[in-house]
Amino acid sequence: MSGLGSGAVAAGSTPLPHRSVANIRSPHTSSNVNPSTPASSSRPLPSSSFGSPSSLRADEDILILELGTRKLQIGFAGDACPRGTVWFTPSQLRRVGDFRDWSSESKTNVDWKTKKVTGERWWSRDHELWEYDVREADLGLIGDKVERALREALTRYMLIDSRPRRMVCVLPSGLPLPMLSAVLDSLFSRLQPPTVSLLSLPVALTVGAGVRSSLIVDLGWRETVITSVCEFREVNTSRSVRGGRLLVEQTHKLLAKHLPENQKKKADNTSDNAEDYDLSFEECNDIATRMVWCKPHLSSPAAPKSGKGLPTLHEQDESDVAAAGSSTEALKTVRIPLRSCRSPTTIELPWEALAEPSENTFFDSQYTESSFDDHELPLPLLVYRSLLHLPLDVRALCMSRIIFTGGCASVLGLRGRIFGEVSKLIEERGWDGVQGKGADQMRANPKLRGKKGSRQASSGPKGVTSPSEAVENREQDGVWHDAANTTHDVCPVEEQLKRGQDTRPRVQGRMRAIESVGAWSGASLIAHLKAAPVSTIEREAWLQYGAAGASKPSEVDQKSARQSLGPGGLIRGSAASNSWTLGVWGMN
Amino acid sequence: MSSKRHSILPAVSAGPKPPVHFSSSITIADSALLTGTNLITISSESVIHPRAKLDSLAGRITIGRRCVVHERTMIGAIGTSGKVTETAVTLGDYVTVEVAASIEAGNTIIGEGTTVGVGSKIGAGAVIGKHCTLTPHTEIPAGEVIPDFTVMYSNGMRRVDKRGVADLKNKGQARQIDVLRRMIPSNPAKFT
Amino acid sequence: MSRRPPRGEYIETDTGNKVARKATLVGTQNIMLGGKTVIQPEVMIRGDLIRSIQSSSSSSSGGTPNNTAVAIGRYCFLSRASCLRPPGRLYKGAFTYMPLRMGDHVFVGPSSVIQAASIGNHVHIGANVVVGEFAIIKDYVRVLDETIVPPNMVIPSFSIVAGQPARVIGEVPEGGHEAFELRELYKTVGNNPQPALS
Amino acid sequence: MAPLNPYTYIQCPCSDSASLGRPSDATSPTSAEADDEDNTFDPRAPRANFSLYPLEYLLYCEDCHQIRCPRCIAEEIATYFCPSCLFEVPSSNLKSEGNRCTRSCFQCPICIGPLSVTSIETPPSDPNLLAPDRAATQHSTYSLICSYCNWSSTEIGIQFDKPNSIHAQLAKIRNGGASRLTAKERKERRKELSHRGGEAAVAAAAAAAAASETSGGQDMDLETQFANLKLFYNSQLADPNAGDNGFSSLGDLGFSSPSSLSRIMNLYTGGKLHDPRAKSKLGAMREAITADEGLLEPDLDESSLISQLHRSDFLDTASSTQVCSQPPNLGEPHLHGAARFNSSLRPAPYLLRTKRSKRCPVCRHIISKPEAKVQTTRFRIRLVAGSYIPSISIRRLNLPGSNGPGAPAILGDLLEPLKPVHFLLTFKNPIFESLKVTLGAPAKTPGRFPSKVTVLCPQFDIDANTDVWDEALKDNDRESSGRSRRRAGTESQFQVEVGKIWERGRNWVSIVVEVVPASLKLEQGQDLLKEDEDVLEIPMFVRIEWEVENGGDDATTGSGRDKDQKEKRELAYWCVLGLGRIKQG
Repeated sequence: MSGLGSGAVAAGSTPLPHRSVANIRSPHTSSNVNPSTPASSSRPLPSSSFGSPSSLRADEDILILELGTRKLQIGFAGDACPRGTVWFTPSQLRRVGDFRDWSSESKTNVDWKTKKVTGERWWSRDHELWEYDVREADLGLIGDKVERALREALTRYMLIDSRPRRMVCVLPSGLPLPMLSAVLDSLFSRLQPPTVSLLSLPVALTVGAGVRSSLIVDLGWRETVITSVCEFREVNTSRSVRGGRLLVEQTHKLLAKHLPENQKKKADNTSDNAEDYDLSFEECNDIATRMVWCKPHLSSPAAPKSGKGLPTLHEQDESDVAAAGSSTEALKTVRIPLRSCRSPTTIELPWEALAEPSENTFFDSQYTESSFDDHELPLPLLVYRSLLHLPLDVRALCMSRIIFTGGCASVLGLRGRIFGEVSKLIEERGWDGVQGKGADQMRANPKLRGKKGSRQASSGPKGVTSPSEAVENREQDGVWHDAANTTHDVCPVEEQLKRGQDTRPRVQGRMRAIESVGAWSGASLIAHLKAAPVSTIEREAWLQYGAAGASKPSEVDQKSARQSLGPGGLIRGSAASNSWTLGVWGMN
Repeated sequence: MSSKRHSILPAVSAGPKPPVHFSSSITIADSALLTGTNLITISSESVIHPRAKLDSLAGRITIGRRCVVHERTMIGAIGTSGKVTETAVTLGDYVTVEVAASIEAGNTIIGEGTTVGVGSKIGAGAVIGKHCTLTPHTEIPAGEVIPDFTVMYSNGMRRVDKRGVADLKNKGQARQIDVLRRMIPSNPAKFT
Repeated sequence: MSRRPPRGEYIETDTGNKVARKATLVGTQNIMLGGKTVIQPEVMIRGDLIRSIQSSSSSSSGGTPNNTAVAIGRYCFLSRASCLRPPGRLYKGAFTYMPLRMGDHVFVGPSSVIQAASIGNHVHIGANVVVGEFAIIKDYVRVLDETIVPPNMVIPSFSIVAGQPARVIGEVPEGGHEAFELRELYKTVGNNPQPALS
Repeated sequence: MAPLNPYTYIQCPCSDSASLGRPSDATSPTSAEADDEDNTFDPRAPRANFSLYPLEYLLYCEDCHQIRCPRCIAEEIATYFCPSCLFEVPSSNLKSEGNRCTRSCFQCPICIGPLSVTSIETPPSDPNLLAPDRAATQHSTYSLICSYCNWSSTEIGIQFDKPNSIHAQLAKIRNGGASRLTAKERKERRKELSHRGGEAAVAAAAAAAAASETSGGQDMDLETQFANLKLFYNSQLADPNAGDNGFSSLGDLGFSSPSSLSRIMNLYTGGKLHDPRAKSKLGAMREAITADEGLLEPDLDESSLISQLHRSDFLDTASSTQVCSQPPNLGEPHLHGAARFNSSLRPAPYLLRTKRSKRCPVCRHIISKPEAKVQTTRFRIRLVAGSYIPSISIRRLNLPGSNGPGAPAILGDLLEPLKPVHFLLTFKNPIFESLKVTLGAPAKTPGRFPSKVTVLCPQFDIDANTDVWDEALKDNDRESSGRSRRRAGTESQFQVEVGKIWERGRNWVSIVVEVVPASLKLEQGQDLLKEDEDVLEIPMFVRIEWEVENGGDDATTGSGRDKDQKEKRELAYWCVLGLGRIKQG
């Protein structure tokens, strides 16, 4: 309910007080999974109206727009992949006609330091569209950035004139409402699309994988988000700050450590101050994407409970181990030219060292499980827990539909490593009741996990472990308890229904990763199939009411939803649609 | 408008006339500038364009066979370390030094078949490998060693030339020299 | 850019060309000036590098129009220490130079080296630019300082290019066309220059 | 840091009227500052950079009598063309062929320089060398070569049989030389697949499924997977016994409330409302199960790639900029960690460019229209702001006492902190009416280091522009101006008088602005100078008024419909004058 409350505030379109990443989603989650929410019961209704194929016409080309923290992708609905990708860079912040970035002076090595702007994360900030911290954000600026990037994309890649076109916008579902409305503002007021439809990233990915349920592991830039999607609904989300930005900072740390100038003077060096950087973001980012890799996990995961998914994995482990072994005996060093430091140089690193950044960023396996804060759980643990918190039928579906996505998914070996370690965790701690009796197994679980945790992490005394466990799980406990119960009741019915319809058994209950064509392409599919654009916002309605025009889910009664597309019902219609939209984005 | 780099041309100083050792088959423009005190050797069929400057004050200058030294080049400029060495600059065979490039003195070696791009600067004591390509405005710091078949481009990016057209390139150079000999009135007598 | 030079520094031809005495023009008989063109000190033009294919023998038998090595239009401005030389390449197994053609109102910045095949009208080339062999630059193009235009590159009209190698980084806005006019600049140099209008 | 020449930026009025005026973002401090025109406009507010334009980027709508900037015009595309071969591309091709040149124009994947087709002589001793022209006659193979960084398509194992239509040839070749199906062929193949009916598909699925488990799935490229998915979903939606529930079920896509829960609800409530739909919904859509339905199991075993990375040098890996400039390579296996090595980069066909005409979004009148032909540079219509609003040029004025007697004030040299400097602003009137100009500038520039600004003559008139034919007048004019300027150089301070115009010409007026640059000394704890914080920029509000005869001259066409004799016009906007850098320390 608290979720709806904040939703109301949000709908008032006043910027929300920032919430820590950890609890952004939890209210939402609860309101989703808690069956006694009238709102959720009434939500499906608008669908009947949006189901109508007329809601989108295929002949006119619809623009699909995916917004990420660092880049914007755009293309036509029905295409397999976006036509253009525009990254957010500092040079976009320059005035029109200011070409100084191209003068070779600005290439001189320490120039980037003069770009130093004060405040948080100045190092990488200008490469990002937004920070989810609403207090800091200059929302107008975000709007401007989006607009400029969009115009560039339209003239360079799309080659289309500025005739109003419908847009489908794919957004991360964690996006705070004020940012969403800032984006919509600049879209509507600058590019005059008749309508903008919103899609949530995880759903688009799920569709892009050809499944109805999935566990999205989005190894993003700002953070890693794990979303469980069941029957095209986001059921549960958990996040960790262990994402691309951290990876690049770790890479910088590694490189800076090997800089000759730092090798000499260790004592007086103030590089422990996080705000101090020896290398440019661009360079570290580049090296991170080029050379950083991820060690395979050594112990091989469980065979029995997982079927086809794992044989490949077994081979992988052996071969990886082999590779690692050979590399160690080769003791190869990698020479990396650095040009953004005070005096351009070429440093030599041991090949192994290039695995450190990903190690520290995503795993930190040297620390005990209990020592992690809620928002910085190592990824395998994060995945495991988010699986654990799922209702058991949902979990069965999700664990065999794991979709890795996001920029860091291309860190070599990372996906395999996470997958392997999660399987290992499941093997060690398991949930015996995959075939049912989930509830009591869950209830037993904190104790269980406590034991396992301490056993695995020798240093972590149990006394310390379990309380922290309890704390960080209390809320979710609330969630998964009733979720488990309910699904427990439902399970047979569902199975029955499925059996009635589906000729082949659904793959479930075993670890399996699947590939998605990506959020953008998924959205393109959805739009192309004339499937409902989920939520469509009319321009007039938005310009008139803004986010305030949206009504809270509970307000949407069947009638308004039904006639929403009818004449006169426009605003209420849009309200109805918004009610869905801001339902997702307004909650946090 | 910053017109600082690459733009400074060697002052036409009527320095001492250096001892020279020319092959009979070379082509050297009348307006080329040779100054210095040490020996300047130019081997067969090499071409020195007008207004190219060779300065042997800081040591011997040796130019290999079938080299082309374009106008406004400065070969043997006294480096940051103004010290005099046995050999100042050595160009291998088939080396091309393009317009307004400058090569500092001090045991600087340019390998066979290498092209030094327009306005490039090579620091004292740098050793450039064979069949390298330095794209225009490349700057090689003093003492740097560049392996064979390296391409320097875009402000110091490096890559390896895998075309394997070295001797094709040399043949091309030969053709070019054939033409230049007809076009540039040679006057070696002036310098000997 | 246009510093006021001391008197008598320029030779002013009857077609209005202002050629600095300190400029080096090799093979003048193969250099065609359209008139009202300014050539500042230390500029170098290689008119001696003529095409050697059709008139295989006799290098400097000038006069005949197809011997033109460098053709420059009206109101061009070659800044101090810039260098114009015809591009050369292998053609049917033999090496030859090809003429370098330049339109009207072309500004060449200080210390730039031009080896293009053709440069259109109303082109501004900044300082320390290198235009590679056989590049083609169309009309109303602005080349920013320190740009390296690679050989054989074609730059369409209304482009702003920069980088090493050059790439199109923008378009010349509608309001920017007049800025390419060089008449005023022409008046500001020479032996009795007129001050620039503010 | 290089000194900079003075500049003028103009803020398009659209940015505050049509600014993203939501309550939501008005609350954020900086944007409020940038938007609200009551308090002075801060050129350093991060948003300012998005609304400021040099004069030449601005257009002018004669019917709305308003400045139009790139953000507030509607564009229409006149012509598509390839920037390299300059061939025009019919707009019909765009949808089918995409947004890149389909001839032989490619950019180097390494340095983005242009690639040229070159013949590869099999025996290097062949007398005719890398001669493209000759190559056409004799038979040999060809490669794309970058004449800047010497990259050659042979490095990625790609050669061509013909020197022309490289694009088509390249589409058939994988890196390494292996042939591959073109997009069209791939489409064909998929067609066949789809022709097999539902049952057949099911049967085939099993086999394909097995295949996908092993290797089949792995080399499925994005395009194929996408197409398979498309097929699959279509077939699912077409499923007769699903009816329109197919849509409604897809219609639920992305519903935040989990359907399982809605079903649960129904079960609780006895499910009168939803239960049947829930059933048919499940019937309507099932998941993709096989590879040819678009389900793809990735090979998480990347050890081979890792060891390749391990073997390879840093220089063999593709930089992020190189990867970014790669076009999507649809024919290749799935794009996870694509183009990691230089060997997997491909030549990039040139992106097409456009000629665009521009309209006023308010009155729909065309304000700029180029000739359609690619090669011509003429414009049919070109209403640039420069011919409607006065241009402002800035010159440093050196007066004895201000900065050293006789010291020549070269544009762009650094400004002494706390030393008064005088700048000459020259306003030039482009229109054929006389202008009344009113200037407003804050006494102190906004920002951390406020400099004092005094506009000595904030209000003045500029005479009308006259026709250009009058050369003589122009010359005299320059003479006079030249003289006065010299005088300014030598004579003493009292030349500068408050409220007096410094100098006046035919259609221009110069006034003096006195500036006392702030000192850039940093107190303890103050963080370092931001980029450009040392640039002395003064915001200035310009209001110009003029009167036009109705049905007036070409400067004001369209005003003819007005009844009264004289029509008063007014235009007001912020502009930013960049005077120079302040010396630091």
